[in-house]
Amino acid sequence: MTNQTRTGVSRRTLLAGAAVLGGSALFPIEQVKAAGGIKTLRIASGEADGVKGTLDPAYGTNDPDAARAGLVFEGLVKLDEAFAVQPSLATAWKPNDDGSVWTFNLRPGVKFHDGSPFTATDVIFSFRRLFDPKTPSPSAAWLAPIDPENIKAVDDLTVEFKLREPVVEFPELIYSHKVVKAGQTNEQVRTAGIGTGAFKVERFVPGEEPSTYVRHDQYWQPGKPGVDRVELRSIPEEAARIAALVSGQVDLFWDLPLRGLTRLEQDKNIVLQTAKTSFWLGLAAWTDTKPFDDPRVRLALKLAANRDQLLKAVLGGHGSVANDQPVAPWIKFGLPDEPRKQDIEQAKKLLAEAGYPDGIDVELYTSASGSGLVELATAYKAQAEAAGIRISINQAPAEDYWSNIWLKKPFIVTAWSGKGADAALARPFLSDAEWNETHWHNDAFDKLILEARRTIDEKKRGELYQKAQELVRDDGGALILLFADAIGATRANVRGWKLHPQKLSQSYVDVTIVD
Amino acid sequence: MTAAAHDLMTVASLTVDYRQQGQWHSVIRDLSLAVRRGEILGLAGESGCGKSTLASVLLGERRGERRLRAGSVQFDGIDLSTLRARELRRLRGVRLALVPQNGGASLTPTLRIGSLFAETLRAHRPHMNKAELAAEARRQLSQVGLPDPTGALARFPHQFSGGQQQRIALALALCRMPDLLILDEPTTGQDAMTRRGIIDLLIRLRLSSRMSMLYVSHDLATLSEICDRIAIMHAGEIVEIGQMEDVLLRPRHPYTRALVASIPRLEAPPDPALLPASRRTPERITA
Amino acid sequence: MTAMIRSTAIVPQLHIDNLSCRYERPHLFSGRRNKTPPAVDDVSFAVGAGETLALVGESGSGKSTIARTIAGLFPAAAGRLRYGGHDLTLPVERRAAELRRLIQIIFQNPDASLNRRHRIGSIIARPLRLFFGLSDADSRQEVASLLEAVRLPTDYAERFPSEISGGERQRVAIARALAARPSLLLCDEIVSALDVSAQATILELLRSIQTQTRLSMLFITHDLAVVRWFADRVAVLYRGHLCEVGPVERVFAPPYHPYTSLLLEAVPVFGRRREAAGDAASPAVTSSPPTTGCAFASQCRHRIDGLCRSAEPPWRQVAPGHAIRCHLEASDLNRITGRAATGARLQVAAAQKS
Amino acid sequence: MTDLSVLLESRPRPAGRRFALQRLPVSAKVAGLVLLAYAAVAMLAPAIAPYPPNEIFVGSPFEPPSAAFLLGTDSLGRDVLSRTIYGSRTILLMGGAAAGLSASIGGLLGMFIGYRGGVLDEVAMRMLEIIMSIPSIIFALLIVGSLGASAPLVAVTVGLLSVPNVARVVRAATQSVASEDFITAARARGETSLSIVLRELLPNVTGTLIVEFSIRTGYSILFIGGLGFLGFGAQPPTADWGLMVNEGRGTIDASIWPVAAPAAGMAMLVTAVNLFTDGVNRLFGPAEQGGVR
Amino acid sequence: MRVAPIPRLIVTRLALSVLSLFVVSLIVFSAVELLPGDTAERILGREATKESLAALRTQLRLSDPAPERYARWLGGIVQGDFGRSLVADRPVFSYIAGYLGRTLLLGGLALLIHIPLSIGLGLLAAARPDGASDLALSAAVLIGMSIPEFVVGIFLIMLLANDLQLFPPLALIDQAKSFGDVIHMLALPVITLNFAMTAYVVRQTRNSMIEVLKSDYVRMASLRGLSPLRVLFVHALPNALSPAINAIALNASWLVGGIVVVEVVFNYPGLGRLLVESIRFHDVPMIQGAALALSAAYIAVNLVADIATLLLNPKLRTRTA
Repeated sequence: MTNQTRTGVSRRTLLAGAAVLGGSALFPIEQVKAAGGIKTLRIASGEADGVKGTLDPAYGTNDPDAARAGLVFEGLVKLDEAFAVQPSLATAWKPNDDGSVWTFNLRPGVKFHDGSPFTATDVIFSFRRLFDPKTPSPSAAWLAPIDPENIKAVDDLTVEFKLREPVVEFPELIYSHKVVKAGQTNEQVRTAGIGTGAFKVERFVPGEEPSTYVRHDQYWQPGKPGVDRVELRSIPEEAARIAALVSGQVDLFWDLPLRGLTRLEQDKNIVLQTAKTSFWLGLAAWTDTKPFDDPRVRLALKLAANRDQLLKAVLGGHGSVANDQPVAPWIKFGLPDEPRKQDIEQAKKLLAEAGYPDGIDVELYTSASGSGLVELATAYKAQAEAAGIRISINQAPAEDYWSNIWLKKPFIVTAWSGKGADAALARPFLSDAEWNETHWHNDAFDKLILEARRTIDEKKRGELYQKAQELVRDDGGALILLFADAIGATRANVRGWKLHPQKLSQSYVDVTIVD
Repeated sequence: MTAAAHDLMTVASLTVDYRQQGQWHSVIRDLSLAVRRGEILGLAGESGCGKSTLASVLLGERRGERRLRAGSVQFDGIDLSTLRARELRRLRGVRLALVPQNGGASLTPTLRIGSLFAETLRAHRPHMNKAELAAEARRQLSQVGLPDPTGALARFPHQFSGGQQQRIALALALCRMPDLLILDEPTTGQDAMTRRGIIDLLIRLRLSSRMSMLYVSHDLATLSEICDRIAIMHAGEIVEIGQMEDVLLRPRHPYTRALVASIPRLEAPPDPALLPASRRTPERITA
Repeated sequence: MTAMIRSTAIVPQLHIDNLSCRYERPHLFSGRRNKTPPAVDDVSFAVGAGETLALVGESGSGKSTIARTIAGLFPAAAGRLRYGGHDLTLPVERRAAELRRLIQIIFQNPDASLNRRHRIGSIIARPLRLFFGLSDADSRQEVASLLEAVRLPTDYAERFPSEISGGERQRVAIARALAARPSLLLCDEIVSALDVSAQATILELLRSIQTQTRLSMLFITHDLAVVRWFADRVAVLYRGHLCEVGPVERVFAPPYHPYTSLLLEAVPVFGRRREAAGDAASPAVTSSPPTTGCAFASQCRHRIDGLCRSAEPPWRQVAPGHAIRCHLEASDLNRITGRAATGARLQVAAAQKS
Repeated sequence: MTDLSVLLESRPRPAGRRFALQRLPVSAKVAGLVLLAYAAVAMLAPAIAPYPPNEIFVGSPFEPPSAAFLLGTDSLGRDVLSRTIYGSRTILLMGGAAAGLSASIGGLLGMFIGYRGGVLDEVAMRMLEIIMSIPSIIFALLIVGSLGASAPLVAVTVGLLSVPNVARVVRAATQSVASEDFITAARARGETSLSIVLRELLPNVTGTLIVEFSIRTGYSILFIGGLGFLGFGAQPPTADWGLMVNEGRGTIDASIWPVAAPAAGMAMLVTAVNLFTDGVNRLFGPAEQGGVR
Repeated sequence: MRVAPIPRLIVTRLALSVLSLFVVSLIVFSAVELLPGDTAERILGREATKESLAALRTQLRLSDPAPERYARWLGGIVQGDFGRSLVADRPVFSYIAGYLGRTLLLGGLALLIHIPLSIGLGLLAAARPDGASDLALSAAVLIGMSIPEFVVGIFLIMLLANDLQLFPPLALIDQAKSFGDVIHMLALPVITLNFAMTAYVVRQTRNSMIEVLKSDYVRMASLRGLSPLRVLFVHALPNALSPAINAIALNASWLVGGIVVVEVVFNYPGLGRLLVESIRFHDVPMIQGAALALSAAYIAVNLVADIATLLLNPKLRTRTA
């Protein structure tokens, strides 16, 4: 019993009389190990996934899924805070000359939660199941270069991926794909989740909060993890999340609102952490549709934005302004340049040149499906008005936004989570990308990306990616306006946690709780 | 012999006001009246003349919207208006009892008849045990002619007919043989047969005891059957009071005369002299 | 049998033959029908033109039901009803306008029978518009004379029912009925909710209207004293069963039906204190009357054991137009009931009158 | 003394009929004034609001109340006072429309089945009971969720969901009126059903209808506010009070005003509606059943 | 039907409730069918691809005609099988039971406070009608009721949890270790709910008590010389309770559905939130299950209230002689 609510005990004494009324038998409260010395880390995520929740890393796309999978499973590699690949279950890896065959050396002595040893078989099983039609994993699309039949065990601790085409940054491609113990059924993976992670599942029922985990005694990092037990729950309401942390109902958050943190900043018992990410927010316009088909209009749109003001309004200042291309300067291969300044006169001029002397009227779709999307639309609308860009905002239901509006309407508010340079550029902007939200077809850009993917030389590759970024910046249909910071907070007695800029890569292995 | 010696209840120069929309209106004006020991006094008048208010004041009831502006009400020499609630309570049910107009409504719907008797008896004789209480209740019920008194104790008020409910209310009022029984329109709204039964009961009571009664009713014919004296009340005042035969057969006050004349009687036709001269009915109204 | 209880002296206008009525509410979901004893059981009588027939009985005897059935407001379970040439078995909604106009009904409680939200003028004008198509302007004069006819000031037309006394309200109800120029007036306990003085005025008013218009009236009441001086003929009803019919002088003179006798005894003698009580115990009230035999048998003091409870009593014509439904012979009835104090007292009164 | 009635009958004087409103209790009169004030504010919003409601950065975010911004600014630097003023339009319009809809449809339905009775009444009541046994929130979420949240839709949905409640109360009121003799008299005259319902019944259930309308207004405002709070009502950047509370609560530590202003506006409005309801209820007699929630 | 004694009432009601629940399920099913988008899209969200959508649709048998799916679901229900949640891929029943349990716990605790509190306040108000305490009380509960519960909740959290730290801000009852903890955790939502519910019952109790105190039988009871306490508690109160019980039943049925906002504010895993979630995902069997559970709770609440009314009112309980 470490983390008691500050006033809990005295309050409870007050209510002792009430307890006589019922006794705990009235309601099946999930019994928590209350024995002395058990240190429980109570984590809260923002998003709630309800009964959809799963441990299965093949599905896990939302925050709580990723958080659960992060506790229980590990990947071959992981990303550090600068999005560089670091060893995890693989100790080393190397490609062949053109990057079409990758060999991974697996960490010896790793045990699954059930005590069985981790071997190449488990890696092969884990990757093949992603392509199994019975497992409609959304990941399969990204992993197209992998040929599931050509993943081979060289020996017990060596795995070889023979790819359909060369992928120079293959480790980046697979960092989020975790290894599950071979032979598990989908249902077992979903709820029993036998992995190699620092914590094993104590109780997880989709839709029942919280899910609980206990330390994996045979974890490969000696002396880790630092806590005995983890309690993970979703608290979707931002104010509620803050209140829960302040009152000590939870110990740690990595998904705090970017605005209105005053209370946490003032509280001595709370430690705030901030990390720069490449999570971007912006607007996407179809470049094959009037009026966005004219590059001058697109540029005018970009010039109409007052990015500093947007940063304050939408993110409360917790972030950076972006420059219409998706790779942040602090990310590997990021283009370090000065972001565009608002220039209303120039924007007006461009519009006039494009044949719109009286400005344009456009309909912008947004929804509350992500933090800041509505604010961004609202704020941008106000700014663009001065340039003769008259926007009517159409707010779609949050639930349907990504299935019915996104990719289906010509002018929308969008957001992309932080990724490495290749993914950040390729997934939305390649001509044949499934998620080409701007309908942008630029052969030069496509060529640059494909060439970069084949270029082993890092410096050259970087230059290619940066050129691609310039193309997106100047011609693309996306107004990439802001990079959001990640903000995390812990109770002051939680030590050893470093906020990862990517939600999906949080780690609690090193966390300890002091009394 | 002082007045108090043969008057059980005396009302002297009583004026009672009611408050309506913030203003006080007199409903009883400078009214004096006495109920003598052992007599049955009828109080007659039409609706709204103040007779029910008078009955209520005589019972010592106090209400926020009502005030006694002047005069006094004395029961056996005790001024009711000065009594404290506890003292008043000791009087009620024991020496002073009411039979209300609607017996059914006066019986608490959620209580069985047995409980109503038990609590009433117990309120003044706390030492009675269950068997005694039941026996006493049965005695009272059979005295008012209720069939199956034993079974009645276990039943609820609504399981009796209107006439039976009125009998039960009467039995409850008679529980402690009060000195003064106030009957407020006890037969109004009852069937002829039921009314007959209740009147018979009261007559028997009159013959068997020396209980004083104040019988309030608008039905002069019924009053004439049992009252010794009758007081005619009109607009908050007593316009005529005297022996029953004098008042009803030889009325003096014009109001009493008009009232008596308008009563349909089985034996004698209405007095045409007292009926208004028919006006000419327009010819238009033809069948 | 029907003929027997009909006065030979009248020209019948309203014929009620073997009328039975039954209250039952079909229950939709239980599918059961509540079996209740009939509220009106095999009742026959007639009302002649310009005649007043009093229907006497206690509450629950079915007298109001009969009035409502005649008015078409309640369905007859069995029987034939005719008014002049019209068939009265039809509900009011399907009756001809002319028939609806001819039969008007007045209810016991004028508070309830006048719409509180309408002015008296508009209440009285309604039948004028409905039956004679008079516009509001045209009906103003007519309303005024109707108000005069019921002896109300004409400016009452502007008032609401709450602004006049109970007796006046009942006069408004009468005026509304008269507005239709009916030939049959159904008066359902129209004075029993009123103070005696108002009662007298209403009765006198009706009487004078009737003498001028030859209205037929079905006058329903429980007050025998009113009946005595107001009706031409009387029909006594006990629990849906007719037990005595005849001209008022006959009914109020021996021989009596045992029930009529009991009713008469219950009427107080004005100005004479009673020094002896009758039988105090109220008759055992059973929830439902016996299904066989005489309806009154269980309360009857002259019950013939074995016969009364099992066999329907026959109608006995005791005088022209006067019929009693009883197992006892007229002579026996005369002997038994004629001795009763009330009987004697009435005989005296009747003698005085004639 | 020619007429007995002159002597004997006491005749109530025609009390100069005062307007119904004048007979309301003081609290209800005050509430009525407050409601009028709300209506005035809503109508005059463009004239009295110091800033356009949706214009961002008229001030910096989270400014405390000042002379320039009487109720401070929200996270987008919008003027809270202006948004609150404009918010009264949405809620009054939606609440009023919903209540009007439920009172008119429910009223007609209630009067009709209450008057006709019989099998129609049985069937209709069972249907209404069944519909009422589905918590309204399920319906509201399903409908608003399926057809997309828009102010008219929300108002119509909330209004329709109250129809059974209103119908039930009005039916009960109708039944007690319908059993009265003046209805019987009208039937005996041969009036048509429609004429009886409109001419005889309607004036007598007007009180109930007014009470129901105001009960439903309070209820609808709360319900619509709740839907807005859950994100199933008006959508940003609309200045809708429920939505404003929801938007502001995440940043309540930075500034309480963006939450407090619409919350207070709503609380005062509903209090006024409820006090007014209470008053008309006393005036027109009890029309219980529905309650205010 | 109200004259019927209790067992018959229960039987009739149960029969009727089966019909009700059937209609509810039909209505809810049709409503969900009208929702745009389908379960597969909702489950996969933004990451969906054409292939994964198609695969999931086949797996969930979403392309079967609607009547067939409804019939299949109904067939299951008849055999006591609530079906499987499309999203959770687990039996619906296991969820409904837990979530309903928690909703009932919160609602039950709220009622436990609500009933004595509001009736007590109602009696207090009736003690001196239109007196100072009556007016103050009426005003207070009226204002309490007029503030939307989400506002009350938010401000209670600010005041009682954040500032005074009397109660935890969120109702995370899994963290409770004893029944006392549960009460402590649920204190704020319970208070919030009581804010909303109190006024109506206070008003009903007050009005009916005033009415009853004016009645003939209360007058007669005191004219028979009974003590004021006996008059109040034996003669007046039982007869004044019926309207209060109806009001409480209305509140209780409001609780069943209206609790969802409070569940959201306090992060309480109750049935209302499950329902909102399920609607978001078009999880038909789950929506059906939740809707049926809520409706059944509603029906049960009303049945209990009617039985209580019957018990209090001998007129309804026994047949008239």
